[in-house]
Amino acid sequence: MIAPPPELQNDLLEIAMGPHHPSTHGVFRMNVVLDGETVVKLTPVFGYLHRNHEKIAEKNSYLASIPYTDRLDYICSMTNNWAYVLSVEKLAGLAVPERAEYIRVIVGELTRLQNHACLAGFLLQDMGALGTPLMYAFREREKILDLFESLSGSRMMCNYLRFSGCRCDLPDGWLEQALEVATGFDSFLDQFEALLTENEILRARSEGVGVLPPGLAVNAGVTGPGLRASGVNYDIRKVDQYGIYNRFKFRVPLGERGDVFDRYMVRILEMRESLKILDQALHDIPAGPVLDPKVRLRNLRPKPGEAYGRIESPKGELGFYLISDGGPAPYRYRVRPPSLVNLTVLEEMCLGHTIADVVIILGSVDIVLGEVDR
Amino acid sequence: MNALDSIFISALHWLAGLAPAPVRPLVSMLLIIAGLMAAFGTCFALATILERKTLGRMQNRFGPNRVGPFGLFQPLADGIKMLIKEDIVPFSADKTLHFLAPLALTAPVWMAFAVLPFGRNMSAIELDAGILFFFAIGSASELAVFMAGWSSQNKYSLVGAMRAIAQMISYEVPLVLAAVPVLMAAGSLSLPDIVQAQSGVALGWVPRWNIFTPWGLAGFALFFIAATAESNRCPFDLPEGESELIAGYLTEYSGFKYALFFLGEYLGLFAVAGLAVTLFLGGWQAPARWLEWFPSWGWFAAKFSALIFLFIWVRATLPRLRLDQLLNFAWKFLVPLALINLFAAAVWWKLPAAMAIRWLLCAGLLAVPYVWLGRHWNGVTPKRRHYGYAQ
Amino acid sequence: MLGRGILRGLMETWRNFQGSYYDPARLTTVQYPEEKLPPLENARTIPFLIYDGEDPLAGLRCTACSICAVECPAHCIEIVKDTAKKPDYLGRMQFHPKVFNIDMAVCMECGICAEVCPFDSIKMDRVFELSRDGRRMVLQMRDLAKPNHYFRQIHPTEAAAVDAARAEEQRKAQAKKAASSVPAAS
Amino acid sequence: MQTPEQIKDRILAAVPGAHLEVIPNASPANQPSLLLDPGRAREIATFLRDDPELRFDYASNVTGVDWPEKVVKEKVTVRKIIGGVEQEAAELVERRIPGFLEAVYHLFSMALGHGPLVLRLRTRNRTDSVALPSLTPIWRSCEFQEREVFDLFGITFIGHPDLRRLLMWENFADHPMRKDYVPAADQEAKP
Repeated sequence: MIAPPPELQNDLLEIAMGPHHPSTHGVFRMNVVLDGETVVKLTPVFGYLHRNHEKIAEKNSYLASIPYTDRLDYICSMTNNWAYVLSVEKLAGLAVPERAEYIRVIVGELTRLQNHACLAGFLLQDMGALGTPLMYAFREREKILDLFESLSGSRMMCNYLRFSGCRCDLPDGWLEQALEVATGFDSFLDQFEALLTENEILRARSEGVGVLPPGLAVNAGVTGPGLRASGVNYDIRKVDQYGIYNRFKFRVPLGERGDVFDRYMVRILEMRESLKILDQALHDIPAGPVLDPKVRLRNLRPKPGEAYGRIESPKGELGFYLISDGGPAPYRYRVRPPSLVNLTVLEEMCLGHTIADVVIILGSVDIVLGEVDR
Repeated sequence: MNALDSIFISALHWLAGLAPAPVRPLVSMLLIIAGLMAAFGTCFALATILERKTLGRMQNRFGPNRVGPFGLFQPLADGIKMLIKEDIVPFSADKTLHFLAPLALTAPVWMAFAVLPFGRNMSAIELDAGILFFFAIGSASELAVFMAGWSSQNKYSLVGAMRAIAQMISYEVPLVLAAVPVLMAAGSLSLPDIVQAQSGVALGWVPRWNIFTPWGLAGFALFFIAATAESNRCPFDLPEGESELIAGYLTEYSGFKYALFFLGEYLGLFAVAGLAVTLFLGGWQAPARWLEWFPSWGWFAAKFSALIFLFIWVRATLPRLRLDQLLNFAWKFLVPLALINLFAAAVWWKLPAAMAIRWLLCAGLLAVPYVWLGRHWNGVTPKRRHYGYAQ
Repeated sequence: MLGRGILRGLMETWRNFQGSYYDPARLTTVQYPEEKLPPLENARTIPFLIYDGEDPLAGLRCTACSICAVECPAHCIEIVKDTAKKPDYLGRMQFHPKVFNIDMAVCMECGICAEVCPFDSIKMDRVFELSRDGRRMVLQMRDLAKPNHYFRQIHPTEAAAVDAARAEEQRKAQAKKAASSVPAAS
Repeated sequence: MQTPEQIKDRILAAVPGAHLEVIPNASPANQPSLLLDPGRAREIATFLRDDPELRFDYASNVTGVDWPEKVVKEKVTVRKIIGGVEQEAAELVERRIPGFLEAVYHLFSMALGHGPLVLRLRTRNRTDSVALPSLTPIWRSCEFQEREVFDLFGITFIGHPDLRRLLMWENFADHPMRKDYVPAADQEAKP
């Protein structure tokens, strides 16, 4: 290849991708410096959706923060609720009734299904597949959202879990409906894979792109499917066995190269594992109360102390760090957002790739700006 | 020739006959132009709505169905909306070029329709080198696209325009090369002659269309792929790849200028689809003799619509390639294959007809390089991956 | 890399294309203004205040205790107590709100107010066609008040439980009253 | 996993002379934390990451906590001479606890699957001496979170490769997560 003349060599083009760009998944901005179409520098810029969620939560009661957690990662409100109530339960030492634990697993895995389906759809949308995979994913997601609506009253902002349980019991026929959705989801996955997994263009676009080496992934705190696609076996459902995850048989899929295709495939395989968990949970769920009646939801005042609770949210490790000073509101309330931390190595993944790859690498990291900026 | 078949020609003669004799050729020409513009203008309107509805159906939606019966007046509403939208010209844009670009895109595309035979004796001008004229006109759109990208003074527009230039120049080559075997077969550059050369049937029932030969099938596939790229459609819509470049060279266009670009792109698509019908699908010929009661222009329209549907179908399914892969694909896959196809076509014509061996030989000549090039054009051979599980 | 995956993908879209004309699993669009999904019992949109009897303002169950206003995550409820007390359904003297405003621009429809209300007074509605002329986003007491039979209509299970509990309390209170009034008479 | 006391002993063996303190946690969560000496924090962190028995290779959560100056009233028994007789008497004494900022790190081990180990670093005060060593060179995951702490709490991390505001805009003056933060008057008013 002939090197360009020296006066052309520094002709770099700086593009501000975002905050209003079709595929930055929200109001996220990347200042990208391009040499031709190759990325030589990438600086993420945050804060366009910052609303200081933590400060708001420090002024509200423990109960009143639950609806705000819905709005962190607005695609998976159920798991956000779960991470928060888990931390409060740790902080205040509350026990959860068995049925409520099962319900949590069910809604958590349903959330994982719909998040991963959406993500795969969005990723392919970023690759330019004109919405077809996204529409199929949304078609299935609608069914899960319908379940959430009939359970909690709201499709996305569920506000459903409570410390020591869930807000209300399952409506009649909900379990059968959920089982039906889970069964249908399996055939949807087959369909989705037939549409795209073998597709030559998808493979050409995603293989070898945005490789994340396992060492860097661990050091940079990448969690969730992005980490497991790099081959690191770390699933908090297995490590912490929070809730009742030790009762279910499921496997943790691992990628081997850590590129975009692995991140896509790991999510697909994880959905299949989630379906297995759902199948077990929906059959095993016992009868009983869903909320400990002795626990005061309103006016909860945990003893002074602190707790860090975390769960495997669909995007990675979602943690809540709470310090109580004995008052009705947490003294310190901190969200450990998986989306933000997973973005740490975005530049490393993108360098040397083209601008078209930046979009799909960002898509495969799976961020939601409500959580990144909080 | 029945009356229905020649209805447009008779109508033209009748209308032109109303004019005084000295201006009759001029009037006749103007009538043809008006007819073409009306027909393909309507076609554009219909194609937008049908594309949206088909895409919708493929995505399990309904598509536009609110304006008029079945949403058929949607293009009208869109047109009105486009007309009354504010026409924004960026402050630092090169205003003249910015204004001229949509015109420069749309005007030449109309000229391409002049040489297409839409039915028996139905081409506006019968140029002896019609196909050359067509390709010459077709490549004029590159200039317009670059004008649009450059004059907008927008980085996304510029990147989009650069991509468009690289892509369109690369794909001209396989587009033309894929058409050459047909010219060899017909022995003429005139499009009506090419259609005529595809008349009749082989083996008693297979029409002698070029697509029913190995080199014709390969040529059609190559032509189709190159045409998709030429008309900037998915999966080759990189110049305006919305997930990467917002709208590429169209980023700074709004209102009617944007609509003109849209029109130009669709007309380009129609022209190239019309050419594909002419070159490979037997033009306006009916597939069998007993089907000739259906007018020739009707057959053209049917094949044309099927091809447009194929374009839409592909668009609904595939993700987009990356620029380097796109160029690799053109130069390392399409161009070599098109050259081999040329050779295969030559072999075909040298071997005696009605021999099964010429079928096998030709198909083998194409299949082996296809497999080899298909594995290697991208530089990497993807392996089947296995995913382990941690227990 | 030979186009097999692309062909499979094309077959899949084709199946969806033709399936979208007859297959109920693929016909998922609800054409909204003409068709509507059956309303779900649990659905929640905006809060409303329940009143008993005929007069919306006189029959409000709300006792202006301000628990909802305090617990509301967005602090969108504004309550001003009336000075006079009125007897409630059990005959106890209770305050009533003079002003009860909910700022719909701020309300995030989480349902915490309905959850914490000890008087079963504020509940979640399920109307969703809320757009209207004007920019009045603050709903006042008169806009919020809805009769109990409306509550029974939209959330039958919950309303039945609430009504039963209230009837039970009422019965107990009357029994107690009767018991306390009997010795006084004798 | 080893208890914080054991970890403390291991650290002291490897990094002699470091000042360490185990801070108990009264809540049922039982996650006591280690208060590090800011001067030796980088060394200790490197040890924690590389030690084969601990291998805290993953810093999950980094956050700040603001502890403003507090005045606590305590009952102290003092001996006083009341009416000529020396007696024990309870007396309210006001004690000033100086304010400080705290950076909290939650460490886990992906290799060994244990955790969390909570590290704390404290600044000397809340006004002029707010610098702490950055642990980003040891754990990349701290990069954005330390920037966030710098942004919202105002702790300056020395050695951070790119210490800029993360969420607030560049020329924003205050640190919103501090307890005494008052929003500027032109910010959105409550309804």
